[in-house]
Amino acid sequence: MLRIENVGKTFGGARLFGRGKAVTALSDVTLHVPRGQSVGLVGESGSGKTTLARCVLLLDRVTSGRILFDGTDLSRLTRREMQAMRARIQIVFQDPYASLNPRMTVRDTVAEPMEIHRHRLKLRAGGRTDRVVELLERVGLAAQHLYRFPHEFSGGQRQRIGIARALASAPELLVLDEPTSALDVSVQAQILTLLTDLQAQLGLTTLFISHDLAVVRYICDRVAFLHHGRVTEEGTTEEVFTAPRSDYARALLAAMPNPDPDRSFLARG
Amino acid sequence: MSASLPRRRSGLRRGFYRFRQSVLSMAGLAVVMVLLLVAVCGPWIAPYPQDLSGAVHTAIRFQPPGPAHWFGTNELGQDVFSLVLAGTRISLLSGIAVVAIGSAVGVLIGAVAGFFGGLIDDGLMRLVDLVLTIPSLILAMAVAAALGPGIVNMIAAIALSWWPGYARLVRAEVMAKKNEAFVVASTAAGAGVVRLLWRHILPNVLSPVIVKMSLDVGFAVLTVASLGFIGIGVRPPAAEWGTLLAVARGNIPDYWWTAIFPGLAIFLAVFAFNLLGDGLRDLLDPKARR
Amino acid sequence: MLVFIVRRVLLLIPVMVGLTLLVFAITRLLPGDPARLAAGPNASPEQIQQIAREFGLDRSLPAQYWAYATGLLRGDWGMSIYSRRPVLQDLEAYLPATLELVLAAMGLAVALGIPLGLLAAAQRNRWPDMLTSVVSLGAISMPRFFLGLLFQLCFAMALGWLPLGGRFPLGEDLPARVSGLLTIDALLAGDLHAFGVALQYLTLPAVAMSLSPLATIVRMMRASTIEVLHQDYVTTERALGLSRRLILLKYVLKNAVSATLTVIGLYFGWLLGGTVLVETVFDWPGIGLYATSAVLTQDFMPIVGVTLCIGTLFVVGNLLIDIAIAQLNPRARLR
Amino acid sequence: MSEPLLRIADLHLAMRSFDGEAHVLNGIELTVRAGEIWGVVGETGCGKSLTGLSVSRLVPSPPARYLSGQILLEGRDLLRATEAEMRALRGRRVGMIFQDPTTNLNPLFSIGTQLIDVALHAARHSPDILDDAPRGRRRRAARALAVRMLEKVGIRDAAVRIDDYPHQFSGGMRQRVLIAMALIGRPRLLVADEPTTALDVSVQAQILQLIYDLVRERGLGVMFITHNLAVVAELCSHVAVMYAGNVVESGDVRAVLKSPAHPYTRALLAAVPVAGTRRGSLAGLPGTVPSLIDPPPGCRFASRCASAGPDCLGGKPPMVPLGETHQAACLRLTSGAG
Repeated sequence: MLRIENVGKTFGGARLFGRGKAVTALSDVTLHVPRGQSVGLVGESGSGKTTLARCVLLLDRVTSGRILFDGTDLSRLTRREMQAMRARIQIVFQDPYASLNPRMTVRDTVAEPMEIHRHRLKLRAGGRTDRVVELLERVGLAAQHLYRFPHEFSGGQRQRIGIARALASAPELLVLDEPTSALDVSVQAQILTLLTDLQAQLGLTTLFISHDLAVVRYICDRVAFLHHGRVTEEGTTEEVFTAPRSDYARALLAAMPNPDPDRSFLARG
Repeated sequence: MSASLPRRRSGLRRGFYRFRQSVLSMAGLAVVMVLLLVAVCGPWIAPYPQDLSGAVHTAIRFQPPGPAHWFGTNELGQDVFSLVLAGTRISLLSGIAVVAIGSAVGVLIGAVAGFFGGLIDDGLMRLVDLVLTIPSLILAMAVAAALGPGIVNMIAAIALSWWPGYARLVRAEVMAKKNEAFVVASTAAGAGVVRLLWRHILPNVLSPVIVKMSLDVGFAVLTVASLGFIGIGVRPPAAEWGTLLAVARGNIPDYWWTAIFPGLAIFLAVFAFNLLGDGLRDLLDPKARR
Repeated sequence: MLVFIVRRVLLLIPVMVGLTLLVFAITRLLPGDPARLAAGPNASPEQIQQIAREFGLDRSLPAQYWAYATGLLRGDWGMSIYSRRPVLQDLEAYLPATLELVLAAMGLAVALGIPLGLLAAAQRNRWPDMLTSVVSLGAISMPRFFLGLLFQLCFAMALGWLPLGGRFPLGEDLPARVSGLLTIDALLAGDLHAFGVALQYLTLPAVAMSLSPLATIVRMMRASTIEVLHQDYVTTERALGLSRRLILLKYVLKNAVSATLTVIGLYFGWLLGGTVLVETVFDWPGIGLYATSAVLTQDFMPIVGVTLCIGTLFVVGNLLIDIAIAQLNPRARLR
Repeated sequence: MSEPLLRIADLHLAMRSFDGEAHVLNGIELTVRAGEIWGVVGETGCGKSLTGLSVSRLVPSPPARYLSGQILLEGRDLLRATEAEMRALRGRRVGMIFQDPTTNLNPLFSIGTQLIDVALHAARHSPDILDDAPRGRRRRAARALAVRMLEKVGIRDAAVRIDDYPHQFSGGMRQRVLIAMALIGRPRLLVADEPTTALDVSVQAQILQLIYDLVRERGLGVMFITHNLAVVAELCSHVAVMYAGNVVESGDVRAVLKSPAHPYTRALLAAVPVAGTRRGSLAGLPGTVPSLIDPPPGCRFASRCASAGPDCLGGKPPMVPLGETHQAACLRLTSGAG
């Protein structure tokens, strides 16, 4: 479904006055996200995971290599094709407070992708509202929430709205950028449950970006570790978590705190 | 750490509450309202309308303030109260015009620079830096001197030095908002430039612009008066506060009222807009609400 | 630090080029005949043509600018029609008076504004703070020329404490010119009497000019102090037992001043603009008074010269402020 | 058993806000002895940070108001101490570390300046920290101590790096500097408020190790505030679970995490995925935290509790002892049962 092949990304370059220093964010990243599966992308801050997500979302262009979506090279799209592609790849963000426009109602926020892609989705204005209600119900909200503003919702509810917006254009690939990191654990559990349900119902393919190994282990079929812009380990979740091959993955797994007090690394020494 | 769920709404509500509680902000609003009213119908409510068209009464020169002439009369025997009332229109109108033009141009340039970034941004911002190297009063003086006298020229001259402030403000705000998740989400969903700017970014940068505008009307009025005082801009007999004061300078200390009242009018107008702007800042700008 | 200063000074070159471009644009690009403006209202057609030839108005704009900029460097800033002298000569004569006034006003504003702002923030929402807020907003709203008139009315005319205007009494001997700033020259000459007299003349205009920037600095300093007081590191400093005094006067002060300085840089222009008004009111023989008299006689080149001169002062003033900020803030040196 | 270092008893705190006065701490009970690391765990808004700040009396009042209760530090009631007395205790008896290492160091001063000032402050009340150095030599002694502290927290070339500014250090290094600052006055009690939340997992592990080693070496009592149960399990000897201004369950970390008694603790544990959690089996907690302005009477968790009944609204449920240190506040529990 999504094939990332030898992708590199360098930032910086010439400006009108002065020259920026070039920074390599990704080098030679190769990753495969099979249809209907959930692939976890794990890395610490500065590992390049957000850059990779931006490239997949067509927000940034790769410097080298290519990203194939359903066989199409994303970097060779015309404007029109890119626009069409955007309906098929969607994103859910980390911060539920920043990811919704404070001055737009829930209805307008969720309906926006349908408005943008109205020619492809063939939905009239009235039909759009019905579809918004359907999406809200799907994520655990209701029609009564249609005309409210984001500040009237809790963090978990906002994240549900964000998920509804991401589903509005009926995407095939969903990029989840730390979707539960800003939430309390009890809310995180609700959102993770919602995500697994949606995946089962809609047959979504997801790229799940996170620094939380426990969450990735819980929700992903496959996992890749990103370190300094390189993939250091890739495989099925079971393989990687039980028998990591790279030093980095081993170190990270060892550093991961364990909720079982008998298995504390401090106690182990 | 506390639950921040209803923060924004209660923040706004608290802002309104504090604005109403603040005697000063309310006083500023009231004075601004009165000034706007006077600006609209000043010439009609002036007790001596003929003085506004340059009538001269040598018999009643330099009458001190009294029941017939509340603010006294000037060296031409004209009623100072009528002149000050009439001056409101020119001062406020030019002040508002300057801010309107300056903010329109500045918001446009700032939004373009902040949104597109790169070379466009570099170029526009160097231009802004450049215009800001000459203090606005001096720049306006030079431009007005080059353009020649007249209200329109004066407004143009001041507006030319006024837009960079807005451009800087809006650019910074747009750049901050551009990277907010909700804008990126809309970009990823395929929204175009117009939709992003118009629906997502600009509505969310409006508050600081409005605050700056209300503060700036006061300073624009002040600049108009300053140019009048220097002798650029409005020429007598058209009543303008700064010009009135410049003429009256020669009359102090004996005929102090000819200078005091136009001066107080300028002060009152600027002060009122500043109080209003300060109150609005408390209301709209959460960063300043402490 | 030295590298920072050198880099900043080198950056002045493009800024100065830009400044001359801007002034050139005002003189040549705005609607109106530049030659007629420069020749003055009473010029004959021949004189206007003469000036037009000197300006090279028939040549291309870049060529005109080149001639203009090299002329500036050679000291050709045009002629004043009123004084019949080169503008540069006039500016040299008047600039020290303006510098003295600006430095005195700025010094007063900074010296009083920073402690007052800190104090207001420390006393936040109690009556001294409220009073400071309202009074400073009033001071900002006060037209400086009106304030000057009120000062004259009160302290010079009614009370007779201080001179009405001017810079030094006519007929008295000026101290030997070294810096051109009378107070400094008097001190250098050891002439305390002259120093006292010069100070008397300086007081009213300097105070009238400093009030609005003083109030601005108080407000900025108050706001940034309050902002700094809310920072996490202040909580840490308190949590580890440092005294309120030490936190406020050492840790908070430096942060708040560094934030305020940035703003002072922006308002420095406001102060410079004010010289024109205050000098006019007090007949202070600086470049501001020179400019306003030029406005009255429609003498265009002096106005342009003063614009360029004040622009330069602004650029240099901001350079000094940037250096001061870099001195306070190690991160600013990296920029 | 030794005299407790810290004893918080029945602490009630109200916080005024625009919407009314919220009863944010509703009778907190917590006892920390030397050598114990207490994890204080709970979700956003449960009052765990306010409890921590209360130990140094750093909650601004107004808007906060202590209604009743005691905070006993080595037997002395802090709620009755004057500000000057409190200052003498801060940094010297209680050290504090906060969440974000980038914002908790003053950016315009070298780390040495900041460490030295804290050391000098502490030495004014206990000169032995600087080995009773005479007045004129104190600053030099404080600097030497600061270098030693920096070495102790793992800053290499401490004698050189002491003159560096915060921006010259990485996030993990800054947190080490802050730990050095918190411990330079030799406090007995350390309050750490989410000190690893802003850090990457591998850095977090190092910082936890550092705190653990220092605590063991110096025999400190620690109040470790966090939302992360796994971190509690790693580091802490004891845990107090907070919900809506109450400690609902506390005790030995194994007892609480292995056999949680309170329904809230159980729900919290069920919400965290661990190795072997089957997909779809994670249980979220329905409902929301009740408003703390005019909270419902009785158990504050009742509105979200599956086993709640009408009796739960009768009054605040008392702590039921369940083991040697283990206790929980729930009417459904009977004494001694685990």
